[in-house]
Amino acid sequence: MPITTAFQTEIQRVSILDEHGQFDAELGDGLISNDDLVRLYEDMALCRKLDEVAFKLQRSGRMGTYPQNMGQEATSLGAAYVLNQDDWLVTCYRENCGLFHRGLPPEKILLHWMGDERGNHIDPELCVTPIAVPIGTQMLHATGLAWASKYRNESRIACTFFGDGATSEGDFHEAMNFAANLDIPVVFFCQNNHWAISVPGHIQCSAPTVAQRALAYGMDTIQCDGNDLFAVVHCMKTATEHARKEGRPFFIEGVTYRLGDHTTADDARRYRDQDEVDLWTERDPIVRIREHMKSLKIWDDSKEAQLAERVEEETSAIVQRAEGIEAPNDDDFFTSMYADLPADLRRQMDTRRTSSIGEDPSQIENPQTA
Amino acid sequence: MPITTAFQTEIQRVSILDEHGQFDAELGDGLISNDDLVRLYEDMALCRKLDEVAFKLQRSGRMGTYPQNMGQEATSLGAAYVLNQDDWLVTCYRENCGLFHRGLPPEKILLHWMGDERGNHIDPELCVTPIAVPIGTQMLHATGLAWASKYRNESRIACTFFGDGATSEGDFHEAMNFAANLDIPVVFFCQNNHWAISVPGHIQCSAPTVAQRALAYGMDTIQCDGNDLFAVVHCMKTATEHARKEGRPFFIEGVTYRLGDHTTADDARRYRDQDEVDLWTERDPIVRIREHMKSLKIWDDSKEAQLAERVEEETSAIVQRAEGIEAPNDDDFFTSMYADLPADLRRQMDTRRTSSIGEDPSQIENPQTA
Amino acid sequence: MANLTLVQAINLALVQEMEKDDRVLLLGEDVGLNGGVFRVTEGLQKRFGDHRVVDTPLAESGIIGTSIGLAMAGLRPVPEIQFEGFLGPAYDQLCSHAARMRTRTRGGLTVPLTVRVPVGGGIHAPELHSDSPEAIYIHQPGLKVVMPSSPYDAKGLLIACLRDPDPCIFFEPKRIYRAFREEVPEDEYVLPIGVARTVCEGDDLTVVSWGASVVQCMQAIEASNRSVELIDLRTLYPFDMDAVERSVKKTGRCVIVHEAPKTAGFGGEIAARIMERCFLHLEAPVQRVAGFDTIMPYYKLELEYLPDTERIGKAIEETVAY
Amino acid sequence: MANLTLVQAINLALVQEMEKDDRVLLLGEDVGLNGGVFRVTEGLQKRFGDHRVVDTPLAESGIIGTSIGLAMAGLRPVPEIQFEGFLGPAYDQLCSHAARMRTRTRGGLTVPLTVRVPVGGGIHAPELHSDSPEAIYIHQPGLKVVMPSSPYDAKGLLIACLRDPDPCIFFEPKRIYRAFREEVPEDEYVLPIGVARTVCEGDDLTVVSWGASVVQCMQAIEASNRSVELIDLRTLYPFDMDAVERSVKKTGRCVIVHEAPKTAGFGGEIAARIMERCFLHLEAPVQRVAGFDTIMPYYKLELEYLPDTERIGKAIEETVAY
Ligand SMILES: Cc1ncc(C[n+]2csc(CCOP(=O)(O)OP(=O)(O)O)c2C)c(N)n1
Ligand SMILES: Cc1ncc(C[n+]2csc(CCOP(=O)(O)OP(=O)(O)O)c2C)c(N)n1
Ligand SMILES: [Mg+2]
Ligand SMILES: [Mg+2]
Repeated sequence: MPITTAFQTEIQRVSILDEHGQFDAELGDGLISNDDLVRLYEDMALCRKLDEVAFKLQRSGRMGTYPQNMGQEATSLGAAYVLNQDDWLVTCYRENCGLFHRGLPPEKILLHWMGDERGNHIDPELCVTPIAVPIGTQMLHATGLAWASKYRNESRIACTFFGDGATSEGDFHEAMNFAANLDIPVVFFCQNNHWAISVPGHIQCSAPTVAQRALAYGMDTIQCDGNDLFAVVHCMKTATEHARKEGRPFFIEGVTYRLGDHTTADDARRYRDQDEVDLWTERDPIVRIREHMKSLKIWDDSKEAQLAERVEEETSAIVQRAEGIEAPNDDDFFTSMYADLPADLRRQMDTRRTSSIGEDPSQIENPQTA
Repeated sequence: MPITTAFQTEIQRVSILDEHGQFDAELGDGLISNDDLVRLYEDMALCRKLDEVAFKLQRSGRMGTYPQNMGQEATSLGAAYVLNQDDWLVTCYRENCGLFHRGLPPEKILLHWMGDERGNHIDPELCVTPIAVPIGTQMLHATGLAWASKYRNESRIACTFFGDGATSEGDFHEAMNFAANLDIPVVFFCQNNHWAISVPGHIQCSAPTVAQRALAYGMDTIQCDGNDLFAVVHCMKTATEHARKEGRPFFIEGVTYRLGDHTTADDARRYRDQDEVDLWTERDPIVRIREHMKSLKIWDDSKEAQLAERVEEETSAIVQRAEGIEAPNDDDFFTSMYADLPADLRRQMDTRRTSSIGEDPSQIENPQTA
Repeated sequence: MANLTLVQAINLALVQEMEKDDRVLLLGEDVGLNGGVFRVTEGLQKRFGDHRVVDTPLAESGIIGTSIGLAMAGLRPVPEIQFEGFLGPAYDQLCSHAARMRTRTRGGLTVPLTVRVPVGGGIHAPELHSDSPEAIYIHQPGLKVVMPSSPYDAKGLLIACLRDPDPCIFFEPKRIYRAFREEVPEDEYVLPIGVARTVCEGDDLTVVSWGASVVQCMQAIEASNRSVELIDLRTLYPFDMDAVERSVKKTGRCVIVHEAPKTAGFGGEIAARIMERCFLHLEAPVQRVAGFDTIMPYYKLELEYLPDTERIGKAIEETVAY
Repeated sequence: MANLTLVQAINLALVQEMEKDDRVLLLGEDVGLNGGVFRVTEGLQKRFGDHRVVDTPLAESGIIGTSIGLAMAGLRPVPEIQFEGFLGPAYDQLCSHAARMRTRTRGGLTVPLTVRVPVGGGIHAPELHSDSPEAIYIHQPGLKVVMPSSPYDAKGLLIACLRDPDPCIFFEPKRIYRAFREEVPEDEYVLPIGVARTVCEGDDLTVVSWGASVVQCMQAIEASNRSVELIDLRTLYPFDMDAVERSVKKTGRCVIVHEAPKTAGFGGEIAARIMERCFLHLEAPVQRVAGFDTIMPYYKLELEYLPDTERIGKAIEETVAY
């Protein structure tokens, strides 16, 4: 037979609660308890509000560049909801909602964008890595972290988040390939929000799905409506079970949309149509859950009003904590470089205000006799 | 519908002339004329012989490390046969056969491995890039070269070769992704020879095929028996037509085997079984063509004997040309650095035998009065 | 003449070369419709079409690697790397290939590309958006490295790079992208790579600097009451050691100022060269005011890190008093 | 005591640390069954199993990036990069992450990994198998950089790196992997990072070097009839400037020798520091014998490039005569 079939596959797409309120009971019932649903909704509301507040902080000069998460809350939240507390959560910068759910104090995120490394000093119990600035690089760390738990025969896995743009970087490929070939339990979660700053998705991946990136590695993969918390939770359950049982990686493409600008330094009107934004505004992951809860009669306008008030208070408290922190100690950027400060670096630190000559105070005191 | 199909595909494998001499006439007839077949066979024989000679040169201290091509002759040869003379051929280091077919003087390859850059000074008419030492990097150059011809509305394409190991590098991913998303006509040809030095193929790609790497990019892809010259030619025709007509890339996995050590610095017995080598020795691409030609009555033992003699002569002439070259000019490694030698570098060059003090001859002549 | 910012001068140089030479094409992340995150390529895609100003996938090695191919084919690609902190993924293609292709092939294949990269700190940016990696690329033989500190120089030097037959890295000090304007001729002109600019003359001491630090140096010199000669290297490889030598032989004293970490920074090379060339003229050790051997801190502390007029002024005083 | 080559001493250090500390694991290309292309990890996979000695995919960024994850999780990964020429693809993970994680998180996450890398020329290898990129990593704050020149030092320094809480690059001069043997204690011992070794003492001049060049320096000194003090830095960041200062204050003259290109090489930093610290003691400019600012040529010419005893000897003579 001259022509045979060497490989054959198909990729599924999951949607449970769509933007028209249609809910698939078969997959959806029992997936998230009503209590949990309310709690998750509240998480999203807080995250959305903090985004608003952060935007204003930036505009009024109280914070540096900030990337809003608006519209993408369901992805990381659904993931954090399914993961165990000791699974590594290795994120990029649009996963506030999942991180807060995990327990990261929200002021940490604000501090980071306020130009303060203390925002990245995170309680190790949280099993969270700091915001990753260089795109596409953190997935390798997730692979290493999960490899360590395999090495130690622990059941912990890692879940890493990244954007559609990140899948263009070589490091993405290497992370996927290491995990697939060395059997490392990582869940790779791509937030396909259709844009990487001004560059549209098809420049990053012209294939019909981002999910099929995983086929290159023989990795199990699925696509879901990333604005559908139920679909995200469903896929994360499949993925984490697979990772824990088979010790193998899993890929999830969450199809979502960045409702805001890329960051506060960006102006998305330069490069994308309002029509597209309007379309996706209708697919808002938060609205969808709210309407669903109302239809379940576990939510109403008065609860909404109470929540709005609470969220308002909480966010001001968060901002207060972030802004209320004492000024950073300017020795820190020396002393945090190494476990033991090398003598030469100590000398730089010690003499930085007194002298620049050879960093050696003795020379200045007796310049002619040194 | 909660679960739908987002993507579906299958990959074909092509084999026309197998190791048992079975020939698929439907695909194979007319693919390579008998005259061409003889010529291609002679190319392979020369290449194989030169491999032998090179090995001995290395063992007797007349050449540095050398990577034998043995067993993989059909892949690059089939590609070069199908490509146009002005298509870029961007190879790694196991494509001697295709390069010689293109017209590269074989002594160039020897010179390279004899530690002489003049081996890389190649007639631009040949449209060939030099041997690529850093694994996985040259495919990006092929993408750029093909992009240039698209930019100029030329019909030239590029074809790039690389190993299974190379598909693990991030640059491989980036080259594939650029070509797919920016519509650049490159044929990506992976020589899957099952090993990357001592590391077996499944550590590089645990998926059932390497061909499916291309699915990540929505790129057309095919697998072929890489030891089957007919199958290679068939796939290359498909690929080049696609590239020229659609302006799109194409991926070919040629399944083959490295019959020799990785290089002369390697000893493959340390890490692989003789059984496997024996199995693949039976699948030798050269033997297969010879037997096929005999069955077509266009080849016989006396022709084989004549060829052996000719090849013997040719290879010694090649070695003579490589070894007979004058010693390199040791200014060259300075003067070839930039189009115009910077003054500082000229000073380094001019003073390198006379002085090391500040590279400034004037200082030495009158050290106390400078 | 027009009164232009650094950003505008660069944009103008690009426009003029693209009009003149259709081998020139721009590629990178967000360089198209968006005009680059600093708007340096603003309007160019509209003007020249999306085949000449190309938004690429988010992959720096890919941007440089494909540019190498484009250049080997005879085009003049001008890749943009969005911030110097993201040169890292492209390091290998730059140093293993772009820098080596000419000598590897003994002139058979060449790589006339110009990488544009915003560089340096002081703009309150996030991590990896404020570094100064120039020494890395100066140390790599085969590259040319340029860093202007003014709109006039930027235009003339960028045109020089675009026409250069070898790979150039054109660092754009982002802190002064829009900090001031300068008269820039509307006609094209070329400034030679390898020639420094004497910003001001003086007899007591020589200051050598480049990039945004030149502005800090000017302020420090203004505030000092010494007669200080300021040399802006402008091009870092090749660099104008003759100009430095002449000046230091006159003044006998020198302070070098740069943002990058001190240890194994380019300042060390200049200092060593001054010792080699001016040993008997030196009246004080050459001093360096540089970034510390730490990671550039996040922005709350970045001004503690960057050489400022106070540190530069102190170094001038101490070196003159030595 | 055993009489060991450099390769054997490194292998021994790895064995001992792996026995003692099960957090130590090795990973890289061909490090397993094959024992590495230089056989440095020979026998280790057999001894410790394939979960502790792991053949990885052919991807240097992946090797370093996953090692960072392993290290953040508390393990002690020891990635091997097959040749220094292939550190390029790992540059970004090393410099953007390994070097920054501790300070980025103010100590919350740390990266105790040791990258082993063969380095340098002189073995008739192909392109990109003979480079000396140490200055690049010395310039990157947050890393430690080590390059021993003898079996004894190699063992003690490698153990120091493996136990160090911060990321280390351990460069192994491949030219002397098997060039000579030395008595190496069988017991484990640690040599401190940051302390140089005085190879021989002298009064006329100080030679500072590291890596395989130290051997060339010893030969040149032997052939010379000057009284020369030779300092092998051994560790390049942090480095033992005090030892250099003491010696140069005594001799008043110094020659620095390294294989890497001269411009912006680490020799420039040492020279600048000597000027800063010993200005009034210097009787001649500090000289550098280094690789030229060219690509290391293919092997037919590599000996024209590498500092040899003749060039070193000449520099000693000229500097003493200055
Ligand atoms: C290596 C690297 N290159 C470039 C950048 C600049 N940059 C920051 S975010 C971004 C786009 C990222 O797109 P995507 O991965 O889709 O994530 P999204 O912002 O859409 O969530 C770019 C280009 C960077 N941070 N790192
Ligand atoms: C970037 C890089 N890393 C490592 C090496 C060392 N090395 C040379 S060949 C090789 C294996 C290549 O395997 P593959 O791509 O399958 O090609 P093959 O040798 O099998 O033809 C390795 C690891 C290299 N040359 N470049
Ligand atoms: Mg995106
Ligand atoms: Mg292979």
